[in-house]
Amino acid sequence: MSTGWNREEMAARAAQDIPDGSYVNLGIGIPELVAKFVPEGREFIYHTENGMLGMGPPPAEDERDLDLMNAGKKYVTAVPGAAYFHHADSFSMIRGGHIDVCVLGTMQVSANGDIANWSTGAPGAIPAVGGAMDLVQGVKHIFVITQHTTKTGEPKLVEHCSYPLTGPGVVSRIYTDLAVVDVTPAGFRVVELAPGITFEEVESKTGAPILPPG
Amino acid sequence: MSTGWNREEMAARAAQDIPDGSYVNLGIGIPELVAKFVPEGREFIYHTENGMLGMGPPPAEDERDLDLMNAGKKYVTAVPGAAYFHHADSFSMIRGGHIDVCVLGTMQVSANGDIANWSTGAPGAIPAVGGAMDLVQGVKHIFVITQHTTKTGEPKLVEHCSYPLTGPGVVSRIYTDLAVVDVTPAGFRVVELAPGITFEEVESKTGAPILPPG
Amino acid sequence: MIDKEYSSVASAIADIPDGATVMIGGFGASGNPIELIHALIDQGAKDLTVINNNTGNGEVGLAALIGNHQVRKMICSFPRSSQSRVFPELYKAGKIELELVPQGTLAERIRAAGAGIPAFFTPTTVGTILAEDKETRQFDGRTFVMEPWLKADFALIKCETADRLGNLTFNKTARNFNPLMCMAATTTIVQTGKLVARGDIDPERVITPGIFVNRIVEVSDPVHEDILIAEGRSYP
Amino acid sequence: MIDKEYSSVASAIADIPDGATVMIGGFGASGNPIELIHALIDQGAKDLTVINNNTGNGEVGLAALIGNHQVRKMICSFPRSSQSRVFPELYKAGKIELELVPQGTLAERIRAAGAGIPAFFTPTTVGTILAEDKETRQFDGRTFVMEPWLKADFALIKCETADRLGNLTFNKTARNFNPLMCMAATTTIVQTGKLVARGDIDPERVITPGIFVNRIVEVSDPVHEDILIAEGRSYP
Repeated sequence: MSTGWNREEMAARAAQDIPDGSYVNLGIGIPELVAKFVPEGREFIYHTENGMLGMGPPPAEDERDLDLMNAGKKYVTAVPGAAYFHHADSFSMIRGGHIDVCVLGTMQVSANGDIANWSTGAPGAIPAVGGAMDLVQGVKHIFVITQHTTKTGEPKLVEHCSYPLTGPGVVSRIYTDLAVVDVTPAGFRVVELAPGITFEEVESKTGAPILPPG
Repeated sequence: MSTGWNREEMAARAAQDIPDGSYVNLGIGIPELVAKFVPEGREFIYHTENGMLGMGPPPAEDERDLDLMNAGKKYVTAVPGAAYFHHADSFSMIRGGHIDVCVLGTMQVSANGDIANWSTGAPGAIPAVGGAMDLVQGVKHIFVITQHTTKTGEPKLVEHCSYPLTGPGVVSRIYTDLAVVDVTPAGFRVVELAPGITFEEVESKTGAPILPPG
Repeated sequence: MIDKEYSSVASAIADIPDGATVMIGGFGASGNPIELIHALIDQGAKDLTVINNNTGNGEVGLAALIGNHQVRKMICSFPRSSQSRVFPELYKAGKIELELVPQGTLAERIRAAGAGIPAFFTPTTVGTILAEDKETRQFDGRTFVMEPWLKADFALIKCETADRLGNLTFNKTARNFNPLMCMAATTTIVQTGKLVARGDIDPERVITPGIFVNRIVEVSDPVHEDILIAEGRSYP
Repeated sequence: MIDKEYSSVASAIADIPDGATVMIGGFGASGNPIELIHALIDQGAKDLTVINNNTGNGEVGLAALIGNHQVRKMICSFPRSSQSRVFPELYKAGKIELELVPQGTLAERIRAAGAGIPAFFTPTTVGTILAEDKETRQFDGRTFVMEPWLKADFALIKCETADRLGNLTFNKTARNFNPLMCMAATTTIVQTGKLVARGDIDPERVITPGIFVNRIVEVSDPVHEDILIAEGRSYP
């Protein structure tokens, strides 16, 4: 039976790949955990779409500032050296290529880096996109953290996304419970296997051709 | 011999037509004098392109702040309630139609409101436009203050501008030493004659058909 | 003398007509002009087009305005909320329209309206179904979509401090869309926690210069959406 | 730890190569990074394209850089100055190129570069000779011209206060083009009157967030163009 990485380990593994001094935007869910695993000696500055650089951890409940929230609508704090700005300036940072790394969750990623993480396209579903399409087109490096398969065992790394795209050809690296996978001109390539995981297992759970490490 | 209005009187006459509470941008030269003749009970807020609302009069020489200049590169002061901003915000105010009145000098104005005040078009002249083209396209009401004729007696109110345009069809009212003239769908129309000036004199010194008052 | 003060939220919003397009500041529960919105519920204008990043939370503020059937169409980036069923139910029943705009494009379209820019190009939505009806164009070998400005008749804004000229400051992330919407509406109506004298705001600290503001009303102890929701409140 | 500090103006601008496009902040005599410009004169990079609203005054700062034959092309709105003959003489001799851009379009093109907007539409220049080669288009029955973004390899910036993360504040109208140019250059180099610790600038008071700044050098007693000119100074 495989062991692989749990949510924290996936986040910690992703954090290893973010250089010191990076400006980072973290999506909701597992990506948020990256902030807990900043490697020794490095510092990341967190951007939140609703108008802040230098976002800090959540406050104690009795120390909340009701006017200090993040893009996930959770209460947060500000680190020394933070800055506030309006939404147009905030998305200028995103669209203008000033944010170094964005870590996102996803529903599907394709072998050419397409990402689908905003809509199932199901009839009757209420579409809601937020800042996802701005982020994937604007940020320099798009990292994805996701379980390798859905709860029902369907691959999330696929040949072509069946869900509506958030953006085409934008993802550079994927962190799953089983492996670190790069999107390369030749398609998916495993960079690193989680402890106890074989390449064959990763290959069998991936919905597209995938190259072994090395 | 005609008497007409002098520079101060032209500026004072223009000031009469600016409503209380207007946001006003004043061009270099005679237009600057408008600020000396704000009618009793009214207040104008002055905008300067280089990033300030609430520009005040020039300071005493020994009270200059070297970082507080206007668009004409002269030292100015700030009134209570002033605000500083960068150039993109400043020209958003202009281009976005937020400035109520701009008073400009000119070389020529045509009967359909074209203005030419940035270049003689002479070969070898160094072109320099500054913010003139932004102002004439963006500000709600473009007023012009000018001598009715050039120093050599050529009309400045003309059928068609011979100099390169700053903007087409933008001027609404003209204050000269001889008269106040509106640009109407039917062409120039005298609104008011300066003391001692006859309509016939204005007509003879205007390079296009001009309608009498009334 | 310039004085943009209004004595009550009711008088400040009294002339918003049926069918108006209204921008409402705020993001999530912060920076929302709840008192102005509730005054608009009391006033009763109908068939509104409302521009806000979301569709409100709980049964107060924007969610209550929608729930009161005053909104014909929402223009927003994220109409879902874990805290409100008001919009989803009306939407599924076909009783409210939705124009979905990505958050950064929404912000930039509003800024463009304020800045006199009728259209601009952005990479956002390229290659997605949200770009299907949009004009695209190549610049420097990359594809971009053209987006138009987004104007409004009125903007309802919340700020922290205002002076009588309409100079505004905001508190932390309650700034969000508020300064942009001030620029983009014909009539900008601001509720301020504190109304101060002219000159009491440092000119370097002004976020929204008064030129973008038409009416100011002091609401000195504004409610907060999250508190109202925690208390189980609804409006009216 | 993030620390963008450089120990000298010379080291901060050392790698600007021949042929680089360089934005230089300032308007008239205020907000000009004179010490950085003089360091660039000492460094000697040639064939530069320089973006500034003007072409400098007297024989110091930008005028001196131009006079030292380091600038191949100027992109600016107003290349005349009552206080300098340097640019006009070179221009009339055919030794320097000029791209004339209206001031508001210049500001917006720089902002567009920083904001990832490759082009936008503006009414400025419509119906004039400056629009002759430009694409035009109707929106809402009015004609607009399309303008492209304007990027640079380097920006030379002057600010009042900076912290080690690169958060900046400016003094009064010395702000002008500086915050926009910070956004639009690959490498933004800032001279600051005061370098303070992280956290010493109020987050509400930050004009340029550190994300737009790469290098900071403290120049604690900066010269002012008008003073240098009054003293009859020239550089080098």
